[in-house]
Amino acid sequence: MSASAEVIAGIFIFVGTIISLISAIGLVRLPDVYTRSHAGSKSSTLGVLSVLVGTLLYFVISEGYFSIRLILGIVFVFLTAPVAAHVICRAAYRSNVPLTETSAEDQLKDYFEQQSKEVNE
Amino acid sequence: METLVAIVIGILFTIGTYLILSNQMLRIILGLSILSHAVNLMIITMGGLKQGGPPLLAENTTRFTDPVPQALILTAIVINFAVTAFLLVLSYRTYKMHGTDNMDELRGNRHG
Amino acid sequence: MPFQILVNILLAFLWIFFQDNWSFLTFLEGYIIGIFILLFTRRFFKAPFYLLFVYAAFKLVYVFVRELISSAITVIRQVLRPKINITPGIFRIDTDLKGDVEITLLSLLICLTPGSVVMEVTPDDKSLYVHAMDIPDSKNSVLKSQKIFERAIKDVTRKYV
Amino acid sequence: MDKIIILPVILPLIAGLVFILLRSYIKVQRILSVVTLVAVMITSIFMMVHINQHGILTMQLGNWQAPFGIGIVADMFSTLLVLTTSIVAICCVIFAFKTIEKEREEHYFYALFLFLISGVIGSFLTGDLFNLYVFFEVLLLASYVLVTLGGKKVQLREAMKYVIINILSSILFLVGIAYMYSITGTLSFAHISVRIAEAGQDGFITTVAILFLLVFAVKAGLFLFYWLPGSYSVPPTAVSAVFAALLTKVGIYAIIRMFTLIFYHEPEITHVFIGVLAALTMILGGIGAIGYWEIEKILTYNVVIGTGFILAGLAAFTHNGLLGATYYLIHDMIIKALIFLIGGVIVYLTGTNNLKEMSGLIRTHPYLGWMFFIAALSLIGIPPLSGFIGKVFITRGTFEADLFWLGIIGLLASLLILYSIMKVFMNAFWGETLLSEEEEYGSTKGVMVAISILTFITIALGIGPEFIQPYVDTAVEALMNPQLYIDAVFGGNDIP
Amino acid sequence: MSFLHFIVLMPFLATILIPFLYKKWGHRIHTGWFVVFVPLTIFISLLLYLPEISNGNFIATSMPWIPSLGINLDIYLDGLALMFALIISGIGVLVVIYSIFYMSKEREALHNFYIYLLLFMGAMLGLVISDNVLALYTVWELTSISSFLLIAYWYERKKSRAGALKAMLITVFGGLMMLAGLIMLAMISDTYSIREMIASVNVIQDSYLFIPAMILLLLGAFTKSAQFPFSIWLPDAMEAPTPISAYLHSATMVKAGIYLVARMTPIFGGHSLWFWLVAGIGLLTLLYGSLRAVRQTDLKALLAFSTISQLGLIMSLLGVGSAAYYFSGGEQQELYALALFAALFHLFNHSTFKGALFMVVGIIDLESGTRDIRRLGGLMAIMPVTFTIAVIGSLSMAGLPPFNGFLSKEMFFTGMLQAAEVNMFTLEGFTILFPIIAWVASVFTFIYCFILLFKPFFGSLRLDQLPKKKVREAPLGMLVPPSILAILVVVIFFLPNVLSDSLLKPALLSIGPFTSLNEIPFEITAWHGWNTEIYMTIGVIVVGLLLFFMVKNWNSILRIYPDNLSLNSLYNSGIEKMESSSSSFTNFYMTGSIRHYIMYILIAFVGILATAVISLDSVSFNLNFKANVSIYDVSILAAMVVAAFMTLLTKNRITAIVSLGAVGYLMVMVYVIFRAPDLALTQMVVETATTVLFLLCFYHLPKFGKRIEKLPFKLTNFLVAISVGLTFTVLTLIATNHKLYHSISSYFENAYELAGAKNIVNAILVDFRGFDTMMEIAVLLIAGLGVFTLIKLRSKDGDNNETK
Amino acid sequence: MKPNDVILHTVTKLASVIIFAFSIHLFMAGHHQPGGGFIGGLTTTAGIILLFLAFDIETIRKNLPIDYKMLAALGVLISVLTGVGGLVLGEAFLEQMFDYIDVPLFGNVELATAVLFDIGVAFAVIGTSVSIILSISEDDL
Amino acid sequence: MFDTLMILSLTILTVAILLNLFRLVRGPSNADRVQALDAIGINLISGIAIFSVFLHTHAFFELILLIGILSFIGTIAFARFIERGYAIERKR
Ligand code: NA
Ligand code: NA
Repeated sequence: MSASAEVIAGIFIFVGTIISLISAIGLVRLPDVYTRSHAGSKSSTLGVLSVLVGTLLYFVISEGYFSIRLILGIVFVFLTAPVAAHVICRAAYRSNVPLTETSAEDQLKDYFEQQSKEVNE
Repeated sequence: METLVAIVIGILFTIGTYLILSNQMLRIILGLSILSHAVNLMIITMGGLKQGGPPLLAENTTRFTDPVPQALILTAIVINFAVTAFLLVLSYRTYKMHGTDNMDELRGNRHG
Repeated sequence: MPFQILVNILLAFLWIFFQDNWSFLTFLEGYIIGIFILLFTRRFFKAPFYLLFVYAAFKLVYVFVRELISSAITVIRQVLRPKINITPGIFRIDTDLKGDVEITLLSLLICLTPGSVVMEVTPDDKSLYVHAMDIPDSKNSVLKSQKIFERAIKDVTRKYV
Repeated sequence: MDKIIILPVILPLIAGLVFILLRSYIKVQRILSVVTLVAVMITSIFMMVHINQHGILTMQLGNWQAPFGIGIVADMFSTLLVLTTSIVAICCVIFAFKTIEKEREEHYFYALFLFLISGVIGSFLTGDLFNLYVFFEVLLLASYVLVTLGGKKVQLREAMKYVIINILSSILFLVGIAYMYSITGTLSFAHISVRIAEAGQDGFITTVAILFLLVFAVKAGLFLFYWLPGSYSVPPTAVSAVFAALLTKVGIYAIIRMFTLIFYHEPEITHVFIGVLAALTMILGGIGAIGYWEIEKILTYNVVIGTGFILAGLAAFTHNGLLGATYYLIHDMIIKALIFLIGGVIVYLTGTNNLKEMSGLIRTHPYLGWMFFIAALSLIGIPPLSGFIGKVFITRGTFEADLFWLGIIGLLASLLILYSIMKVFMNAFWGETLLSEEEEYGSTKGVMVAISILTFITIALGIGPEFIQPYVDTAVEALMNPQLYIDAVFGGNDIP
Repeated sequence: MSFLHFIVLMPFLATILIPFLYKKWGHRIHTGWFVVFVPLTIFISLLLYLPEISNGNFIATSMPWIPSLGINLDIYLDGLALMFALIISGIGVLVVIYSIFYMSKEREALHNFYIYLLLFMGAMLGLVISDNVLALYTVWELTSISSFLLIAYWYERKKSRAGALKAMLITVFGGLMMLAGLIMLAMISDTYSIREMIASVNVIQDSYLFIPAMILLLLGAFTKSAQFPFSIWLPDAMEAPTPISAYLHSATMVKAGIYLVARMTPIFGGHSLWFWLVAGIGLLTLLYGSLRAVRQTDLKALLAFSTISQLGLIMSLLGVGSAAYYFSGGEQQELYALALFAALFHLFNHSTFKGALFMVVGIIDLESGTRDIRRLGGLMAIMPVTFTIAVIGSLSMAGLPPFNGFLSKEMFFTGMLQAAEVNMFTLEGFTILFPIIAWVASVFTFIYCFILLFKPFFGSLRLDQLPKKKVREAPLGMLVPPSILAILVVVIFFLPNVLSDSLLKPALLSIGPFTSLNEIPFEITAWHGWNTEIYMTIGVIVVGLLLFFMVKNWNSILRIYPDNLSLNSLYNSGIEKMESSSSSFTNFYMTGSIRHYIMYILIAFVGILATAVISLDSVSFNLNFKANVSIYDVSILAAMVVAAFMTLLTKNRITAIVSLGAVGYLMVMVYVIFRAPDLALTQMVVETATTVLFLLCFYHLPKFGKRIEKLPFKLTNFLVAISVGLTFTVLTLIATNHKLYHSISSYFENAYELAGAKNIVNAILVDFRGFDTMMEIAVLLIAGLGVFTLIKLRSKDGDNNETK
Repeated sequence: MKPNDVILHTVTKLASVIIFAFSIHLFMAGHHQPGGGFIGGLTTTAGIILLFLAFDIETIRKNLPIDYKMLAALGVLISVLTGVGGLVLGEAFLEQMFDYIDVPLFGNVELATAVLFDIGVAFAVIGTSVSIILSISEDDL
Repeated sequence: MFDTLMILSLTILTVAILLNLFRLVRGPSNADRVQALDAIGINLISGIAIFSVFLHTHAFFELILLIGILSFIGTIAFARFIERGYAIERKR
């Protein structure tokens, strides 16, 4: 019982941490805040979810302890991580953090310019 | 473990002290916060480190870490939070009223 | 639907009384039994069987998770490349979804699609501006999956409610 | 009967809380604050009588036997301070009625004031090291807010310094608690005392003792008083009077408590060191007091001198020295409140803090002037006013302990007090009268009550110390015999 | 409470009535008329005790003050006390009468005047009959204070205030030193009673505190009696109204020091140091006072210096007389005791003639409007009575017959000649100086007495020089008191032994080495035959007259001594320097800079703690890095250190704040690895809240580093920081290795049985130590109120500085 | 241009419900598990602040009309009064009592005055922390 | 074996946190810092979960959700702050 718990939990947890590490590398390596937000929000979310699931399974299998708190934690992270990414990117854009030079297009810029024109008129 | 933590405490004390000897409000407050952390670390160290499970009787363990320092730190944390909150707002108001955050410019007409 | 859930919970408690065993597992037993009872008696309720909604919701979650994993892998691939070679950008997509919940769900899903983050929602809730990590790659996949998302969302929010 | 010893702490606390709920009812707050403080006073008198007959009063909060719960311990020394605190508080709050603007009153002045008092009294009564820290914080926080209440530029500026220094010293206090806990594994004063007595006060314990001494020295304004003059001069008079009368006393109390109950095994090191600090304090305070022409500064440096003088009595560590320290402590609370209140009125009347810009107030305000004069004499320790007995016995104590230099410095310090305080009297009250009553910036209407009460007390204490002598003697006896405190705390129980 | 207590307390009780009397009748009847009954009653009552005391008995009575501390109002009325008490009350009567005419009831705040006067009188009476040293100290200080108030009676005048302050500073200083001495005596002898002290004189003399106590007591006596170099306050005290000068600064208060020395003679007498100090300082004062008096142009100043000089004379006699205690009986003892006798006699005489002279000067001042001898002259014709009194007074002071001064002056010479014989103490050769100094001083005394007499009364009256256009003889009321004194001066010359038997001998019994009156052999006679003393007197007269008439030729020699080196100017510049240097000293370290204050505090902590821990030899710990440590512990702690360094190093506010946040969150991890779930939770939330607050409050502030911190600044900070860190590392290491006991916490492991809680920490927080928590939330609440008031209650004084 | 907060608002509504539930859990669990009045109160505050952040002060005030300073004072008062309760019953100040009683449906339930005390703590914490945040926010920070 | 794996995981996580810290420090924009902070929060959750397994205790489960909550709130607050210059709006 405990051995299988360790195997399953170990896999989930280890994979989760690896994903977290990679996303951290992404956070360092990617060129601008917007691209980094992809790494930050998604990869690490997946990482933490994997770890949490591993933890949950570990206790379920080894002790039969099914933790609502952990489930709630998973749900909460799942729910909020994308919002966080959204809000950060929006804030960055609205505080005029530039896109990286390799960026191809920026339709939002056009939209904003058009909006401010309408206001001025 | 205790040795290691003691050294960390010392380093935190050094950094905190250096900060509070600064002239800028913010750095002083940051320094005080670091000192508070160092002290909390010190208190928990004094109870002995890692000598048992968390002090929860529901857990399956017979040895618990010393709960008293934990309770003390809890109180200290809360108080420190209260004080810091006040100090922060005070420094903000002071900055607004005096137009500077440089403590050297806030000496006043000597100490009056 | 809420009424059905309530009945189901009541049934679960009833089961506990029958078993005289206060535990989560007994409750779960009772709840599952309750589901079956409800399934049999579903014609007495006007609304569709609520587990269909739950099913749709789970499907949505499944879509979420799937997208999450694939998006993560995409990102990870990029990150681990010796030299990062991407052309990010911001583009607009339009949607016919209505109401806060639907818009939100779509946005969350898009955020979880490989290499895309919603940057702005226009005040009229009609368009989303999305940042893509690699325009040629991501833009198409976003536009493709948008339709799947919208259907899955409508299943949850409109079909079984 | 034991139960009432918690009242002095919680009555002001509860009243303060109620004031927050009754925010706009200023009149009710005024009346209730006096009523509360009078209740505290009466309680402490009951306690004094009881202690004198039946010994030290204790209460283990939550009924957890010592040393596991927090004990409230009212020995005579504490209780005398509680009584004095309540009297000072009553006078200052009455003074506040007329002098605190409505705006401040509406911004929780009375609540904060009572919280401050609760913190002070709690510090006097607690029998637990960490709880002392907590009470220090209560009174400090209340004092922070009171210093800033009003939001003037100078208030904010000085409050910054005041708060920062006090946070620093609180941090160092916690360091001391941590070490103490490591060494003894306990927090109750009595238990610490027992354990240290049993194990012996070795070098490290003495070092920790000195750490505590320095921590409290910051609070008491013993040698490390640099923060004090600025912050005491910015709040409104009623507040700075309470500060001068009470806040430093808490530090002094803590030093006396720790160095009579716990760290009494190596007086040649610790107590002599206290003596050195006391002497330096008196010298620096004295030099500070005579150099200035601003009333508030002069009075504030006098607070510093007082601290040094009281602790000289502890440094002596003889029965007479502590007797003097106790008398002087009580006296100093009363007289500092009085002199600060009068000083505040002077500033209020003349619209200036500078002695060079005022003159001849005695013609328009003879009573104020003579009460100032009496207060000044009492401050110097002129008999038969309240400072005298303390002065004599502190001096005698230092002589008995062969600390002649300390005793002489103490006496010379009172000469510096004399010079500084007479400078105030002669410049403010004597000389040509500059302002007619109509031209003055304020009036003494309504403020004389508090001042008169305190003046009366300083005279009464000087003429009739015989009435409190049995109590003071009981207090000193307990201070000199820690076992009384320990027995009271542990009752008949085993000491783990 | 005895009748004697009542007598002493009477003046104090009377002070309560004065304001009412003044208010009710003050504008019609001079308040002095009420007041005069007080000294009169006292005087008469005291006279009732005279027979008893004259027989060599004493009266002791007590009234409790703080009996449990042994501090009581013990009264001891013996010869010495009675003599002083009679002088005090007797001259008191005369002074009050004199003041009735001197002080205008229309212009003066007489109630204040008489309250001060009565306070003084009571204090002085108390002083001389008190047996308890603390009661003695009480009234001793009260004389200083009432004198302060009297000197500054005209408080609008700057000079009055300065004079009052100077007198108070010096006399209170002396009083404090005396207190120290008295406390030492009390400590040694374990009593506050002077009589009991004298009884245990052997214990006292064996104590190592004997010399310190002696010096301290003498400081008290010398300051009060204006002995050199403390004499400087007395001339300035002349700012007081003249009746006060006559009373306090000639007849009574200044004699308190004499009284003290006399009273203490049985304790200290016989010791060489006492002899040298008292006699030496006395002689020095005598010489100094007489030399200075000659130079004065203000009559009152002249009298002031003459008083200094005369007090020195009495003091020196007491000093020489103290040698009597060196012997146990015998002729030698008798000879020295004669000096004590002379001291008492001259003390009495001085009160009479000096009192009279002051009143004379007061009359001159009041009637002519000036006391400047350069403007005065020829008053003899206008003021015959005054002149007569002046003649009697000044010639008595000069030591001429047929006045009482002659008798005591002769005895003074005897004493000094005797002192020259001193061979029992070391430094014996110097005693030859005693008679020489005495003689020189007497010459100058003679000269200033003649100046006092001749300058105002002889020569020509120059009305144009005087402020008052019409100069008249004083009213009768003003003439009566000095006349009575003048009559006494003469009467005592002719009937000295009446005084001697009734007062002087009983007084000598109190202070001399005699056990009964019968042992005292002295008789006062005007003529002893042609002995050395009489030749000295003749010499004084001849040389004195010569010098007096040639005064212009040599006076300038005295002026060579520059004024700004005089004691007085030393005092004045000293006070100024003291003020300015103390304010600049204080300003030097009280910079208002929080950095400095923190620096002082930290340096004090570190310096003292490091010294303590090293010198107490308690640096002991074992460094065990490996035990119990795993890699993640190290990483978390390392990360925390890194984050803390970031806080320090960054130039960006936000980075600094966020780095601090990181430290806090790493603390959460630390709490996790140290098994503290509640702490971790709390730290987590609190850290977040704190970080948010930090950002809110500091976001808008400009970037760091606008001002470049100089290297010394950084270096000092660095040194202090390093030493703080090092000290607390070492202390913490020692502490962790210094666990002497098991913690009490094992008790709390029964939390479930005791408090029904399975979370021990929570049980401690809400139950075992619930009180902490209760007050802690109060702290939180106060902080909340503080934030609220900081933001809502604003002063208007900073509006112009509000920066957005 | 004003941002469209639709995503934030929607998620906030859900998240705050979770947070409030969680905070009540923390509070209730505190006696036996990590948590308690303080941490429960702070978590509630967190929820309230999330609402403030996502919406605005006026909106939240309308829906949660609480004077937070009074709440704080009330909280401390409750804690003190539980202490006084012990006093009135002739016991020591802050004497906490607990008992286990059988309640139908809930079974053996522990009743502890400590919980009342903890409620006071929670109120004080909520009241203070929210009023601090509100004070600051109402300034032009 | 399992313990070693857990320690390895924790170590990896520590490295991840350090990398995030680098971003936190480096910026360059405040949005970057918020991002890094968010990621640190998420990593902390993982770390605590692993510790719970490692120490075999349920004691820190509350902490997991709590960190999630705070991390979210913090991110929202900072983001709003960066976006508008104030975190909480007074009135719409
Ligand atoms: Na996406
Ligand atoms: Na003046």
